[in-house]
Amino acid sequence: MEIVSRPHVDSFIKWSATRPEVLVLSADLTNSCEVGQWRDTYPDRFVTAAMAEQNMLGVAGGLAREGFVPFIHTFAVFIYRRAYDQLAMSVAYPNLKVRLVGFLPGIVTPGGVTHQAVEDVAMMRLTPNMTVVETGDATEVESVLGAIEHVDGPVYVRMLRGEIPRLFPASEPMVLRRSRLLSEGDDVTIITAGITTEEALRATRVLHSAGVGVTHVHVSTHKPFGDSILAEAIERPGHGVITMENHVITGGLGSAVAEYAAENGIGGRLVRLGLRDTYAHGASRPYLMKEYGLDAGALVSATERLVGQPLGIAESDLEAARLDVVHSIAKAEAL
Amino acid sequence: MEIVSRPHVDSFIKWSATRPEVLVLSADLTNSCEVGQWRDTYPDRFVTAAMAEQNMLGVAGGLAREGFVPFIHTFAVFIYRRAYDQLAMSVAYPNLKVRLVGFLPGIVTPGGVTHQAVEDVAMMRLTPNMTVVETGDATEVESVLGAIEHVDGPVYVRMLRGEIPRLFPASEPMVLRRSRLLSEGDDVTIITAGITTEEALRATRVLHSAGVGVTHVHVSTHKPFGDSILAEAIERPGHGVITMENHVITGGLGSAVAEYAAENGIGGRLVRLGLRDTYAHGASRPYLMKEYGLDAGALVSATERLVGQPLGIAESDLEAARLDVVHSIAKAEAL
Amino acid sequence: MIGAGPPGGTATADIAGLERIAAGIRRRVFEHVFRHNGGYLSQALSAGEIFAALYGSVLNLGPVTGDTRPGRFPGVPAAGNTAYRSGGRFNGAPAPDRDRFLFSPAHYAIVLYAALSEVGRLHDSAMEEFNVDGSTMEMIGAEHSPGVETTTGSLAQALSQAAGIALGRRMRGESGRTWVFMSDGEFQEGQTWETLAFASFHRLRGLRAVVDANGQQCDGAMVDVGNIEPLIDRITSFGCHAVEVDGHDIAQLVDAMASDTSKPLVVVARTDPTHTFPRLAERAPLLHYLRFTSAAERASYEAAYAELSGKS
Amino acid sequence: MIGAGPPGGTATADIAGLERIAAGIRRRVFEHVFRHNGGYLSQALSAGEIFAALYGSVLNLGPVTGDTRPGRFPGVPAAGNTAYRSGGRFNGAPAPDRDRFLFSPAHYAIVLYAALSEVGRLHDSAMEEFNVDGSTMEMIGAEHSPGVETTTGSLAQALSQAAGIALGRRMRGESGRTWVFMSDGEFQEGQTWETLAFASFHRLRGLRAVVDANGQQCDGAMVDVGNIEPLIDRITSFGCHAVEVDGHDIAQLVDAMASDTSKPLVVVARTDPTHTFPRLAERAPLLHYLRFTSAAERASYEAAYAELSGKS
Ligand SMILES: Cc1ncc(C[n+]2csc(CCOP(=O)(O)OP(=O)(O)O)c2C)c(N)n1
Ligand SMILES: Cc1ncc(C[n+]2csc(CCOP(=O)(O)OP(=O)(O)O)c2C)c(N)n1
Ligand SMILES: [Mg+2]
Ligand SMILES: [Mg+2]
Repeated sequence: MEIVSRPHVDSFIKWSATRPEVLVLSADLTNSCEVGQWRDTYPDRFVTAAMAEQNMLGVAGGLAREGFVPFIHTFAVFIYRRAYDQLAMSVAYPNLKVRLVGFLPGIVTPGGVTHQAVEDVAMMRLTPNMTVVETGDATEVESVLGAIEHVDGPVYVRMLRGEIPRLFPASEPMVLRRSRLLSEGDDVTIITAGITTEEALRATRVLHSAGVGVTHVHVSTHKPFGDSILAEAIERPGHGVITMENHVITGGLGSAVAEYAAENGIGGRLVRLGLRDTYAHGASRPYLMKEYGLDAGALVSATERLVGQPLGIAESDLEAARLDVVHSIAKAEAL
Repeated sequence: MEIVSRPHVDSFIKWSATRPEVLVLSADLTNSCEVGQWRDTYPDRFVTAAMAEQNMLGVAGGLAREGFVPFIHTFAVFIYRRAYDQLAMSVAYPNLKVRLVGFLPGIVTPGGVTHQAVEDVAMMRLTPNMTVVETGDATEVESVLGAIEHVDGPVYVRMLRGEIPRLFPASEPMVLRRSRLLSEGDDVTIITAGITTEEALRATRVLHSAGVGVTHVHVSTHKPFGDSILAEAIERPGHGVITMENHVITGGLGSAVAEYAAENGIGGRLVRLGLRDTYAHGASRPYLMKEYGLDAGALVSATERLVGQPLGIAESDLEAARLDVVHSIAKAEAL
Repeated sequence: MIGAGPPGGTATADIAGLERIAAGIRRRVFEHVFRHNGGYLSQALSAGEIFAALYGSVLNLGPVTGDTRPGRFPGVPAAGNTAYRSGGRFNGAPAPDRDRFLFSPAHYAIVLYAALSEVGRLHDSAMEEFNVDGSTMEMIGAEHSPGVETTTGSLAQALSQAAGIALGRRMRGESGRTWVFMSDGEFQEGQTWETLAFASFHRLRGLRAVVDANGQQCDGAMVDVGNIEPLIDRITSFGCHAVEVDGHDIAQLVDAMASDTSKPLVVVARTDPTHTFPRLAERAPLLHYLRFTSAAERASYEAAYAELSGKS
Repeated sequence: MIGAGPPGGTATADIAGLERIAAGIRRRVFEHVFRHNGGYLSQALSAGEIFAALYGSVLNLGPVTGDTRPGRFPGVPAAGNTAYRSGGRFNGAPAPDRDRFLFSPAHYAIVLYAALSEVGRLHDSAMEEFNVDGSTMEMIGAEHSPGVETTTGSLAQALSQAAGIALGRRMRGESGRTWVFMSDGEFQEGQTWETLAFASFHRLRGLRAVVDANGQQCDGAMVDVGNIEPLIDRITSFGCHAVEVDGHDIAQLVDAMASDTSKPLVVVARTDPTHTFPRLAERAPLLHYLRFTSAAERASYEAAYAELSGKS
């Protein structure tokens, strides 16, 4: 598998060339959010807001009212936690074309609880007028700008940075409200988003070999939620549905599936994998994925629960199924 | 029906008499949150935080670390929107015994979108460590303090003020995690909380007369969610479940029911009544309840949808079923 | 980069005319208060001259676009809500050389509506729709309300938005200024200080705030609830140009608003929340919202008001 | 109401001893940085003397409670998590006459850990656990981390909590002071200004903040990213007692921290983020986090450091 280094950097610079209305607002995390080069390329369109996120959200609203399209770049937590009132009243309520590009989703960072956005999808889903998308690979990072361009209102982008695998061919860009069907099978449905998709791909291979038919869907649009691929996958009779999200299980992907199922009277069982009403702590991503049950092993266990029998899959089978290229083993330190 | 005037005033003063660790923190809405008399009674335990909610949440955390039990009193929006990061990191993460008493739930106020807490339950549910309760009548307002007293962690109280009906006898206080079964029947299950219960009571009478068997459950604990009464009501076979909440339908009561149903593989249909991905506007409570489909009429329509046939209930039948005493018709103006 | 505003200043302003506007604003609010047994009266008493100076002289606004009637609530802003109309239209269409006016403390809405009515921007009958179900004349102004362009009932959010607007306008080379009316309570919110720092750092000389420093808030006198003084020093230390004036002296107000400075301007108008109606002081410290306790009390206030206005 | 702290001041402080602590703090951070190819080095360079003054002289703390080893992550605070232990235990048990120390800019954690190690509050081997999976020695300190009592990686939240603690302690008549270490970046957050206003309004004389005014933040020099000057004027206008010192002069630091004032105290320590290691300045304006670009660069920094420390 190809690993792409910092795909957002070039993609965003190139995309902005013909769009003079695009601005970047940064709250002192310019390089950490991969827009240092963007700033140097378009210095007049870069607004330093310093470490004052509440004001930044309001300024973004004002600029959007003037016809600009501000792209806020900072760590996600400092958007939706630190400045929620401003986000709600100065951006979401007036349905302004502000792009909230939030970095460090869930437990990808060793920065600990204050830096890990574990409830962002939930908070953005419950926010009226907000569109919510999440990137899960390099192709999605490269194509998210185009996918959301015509959304007439605020968009929250759950963004990846750094070394990112390419799971989906560059020829299949992210499309708003279109899920990806990654495999089909009649026993269980697995729904993932963001970094959990890569992990699930490892598990589904092994599950298929163990004779379990898996329908696997990757979601990139959390809101508006639901498309025909998702609907079919959720409705598929079988032992049930498993969601795995890099997020608390309340209010995010798992809840969206639950809401969809309940409103449509679909009776299959749902198992939601994710953080269970807890914040996490600072450690490496693989360590935390294991600790909080966000890895291939957790998916196998959940499948066993649904099908009601042990599948005899060993940790080593999952190891063996590791995709060709793995992440740089150096542990992230800088934020 | 009895209408009780400002039950929180006396109840809280009395309750605090023997609890010197209880403090009140107010952000310039002391009288609007019915703690003016409390302040005059316990001036040394009252902390004016002025209109600076972020700091207030942090101060509350500090006081709680010193063994005090701060009761924040302000409009709900200024707790969970204005100061979410502080609420999350300075109060919820450390699991401190802070009581967040939030006023003006949903569309009870003509103060408009900036004052109407339409997403508070969702935000507090997704917040780790948080316990979430909602008051629905005078008895619950009077007994909520006792119900949450022993919760070892932060509690969000969705509070009512002013003239409040007594729906439940004073001898049946609020109990944490215990729902109230208000009627039983086999056709539909209706689940309500807060002010929607009073409205539902009007509808259920008429529905019963129209031959529809209604199981009606009133919820006062949103989190932790679920008790045997709720479980039975949701699992009851019939045409399905209707939730009616003074809140957006994403992340609150309706979603909690959906999550419960999906995790348990219960296949009945769910209809969620509430605000549909929208903020509201400033107008009187009855006007808004009608506009946003939070009234008895909306409940009847939803029931008709579930049972699949018109029930021939007229607006006038619901009018006639109005409970003995109605609210002061004077429109609230002051905040 | 931002040009000087329209001709103004004491020399040209018709002080007597502006005083009549201030009196008219108060009259309209009093009428409402008597009819509805209460309301946001102290805000009209403290801010009457400020609004008179702004709408009667200082602001360089175009004509109202469309009807001067407030209209019905058009739904919230949303993709596909084509019926939506911003309350900003009562301040005229935005134009490069025109001023923009943002209204921050949304509970002052009645004062704003009264001012718009006085200067002919709002239909004479509009005040009757105040806080009426389904009208845009909301008690706490939202951005569909006449004269309101941002939704700022959660206080201290307009200044940031104004800074964004002023920045955007500067990027486009516009000469018009961006004004914000603020209450002093808003200087307790941290966001205000973030914005003043931002505005001075970015040299947003087009940004001009006018503050009704009436020294009061919901719980009473600010000195007892949460002190913000010395306000001038605080603002100055944050890099803005602060000018202090008697907020009931229209000539001073107009002069201060015309200050020539390369920094963001903050006019601190020292006001009295009982100005022109000293009787109200009997309610101190709770002046934020008036509700008559009895019909008799209301009648006695009406009599006091009649006597005073006969005099003035 | 709050008594004077422990005896201190220039007269009694062992300046040379404190300077050794500062050097030791830097040495430990350098060692880490060389071993791990980078780290928060500039913070150790700017704040070495501040931590030396605090832990070596000023703070009146009790002995560490329990083991001086950091221990494993005990889970997050939660009802029923009986294994949970606060990192505050490394600052001793709270006591009425003792000081409390709150650590605000959590990315300075390595400097704090190094300081605790230098004064014997943290086991000598602890630094090896820095940022190791499952250890409490988190890169961004949380409240289970040694010396850390509040979770403040989201900046500017400790001061409010400290104000609450100081207020609570005053209510109980305690004489000990409540200290907060802050970075200058935190003065860009509105919350800091809300808290200074709160602290001065409530006369929290027990509250004492010490600021590492190193003039830098993630994006570079603060003057280019978001100016906070004149910081002393800003703090003073918010009603606190501000004292400015050379943050590398331990005698000045100790004196300033002993200031006798009835107001909340803010010591603004002017520092140099390359102090003792001028070579780092070649990376300006990006000093916030150091990552070596090559093994050769690291080796040359190591050599430079060895030479300097040989000298000093
Ligand atoms: C963020 C926020 N917190 C609290 C409130 C509630 N509130 C409305 S008006 C007001 C008083 C603020 O002071 P000021 O605007 O100066 O009051 P006035 O002079 O009109 O009495 C408060 C606290 C609010 N609207 N917004
Ligand atoms: C509320 C918040 N916003 C943004 C950040 C990201 N951040 C971490 S350190 C930092 C720089 C702040 O300045 P300062 O602490 O003075 O930096 P230093 O002197 O260590 O370079 C920022 C913006 C944060 N931790 N918290
Ligand atoms: Mg005021
Ligand atoms: Mg700094």
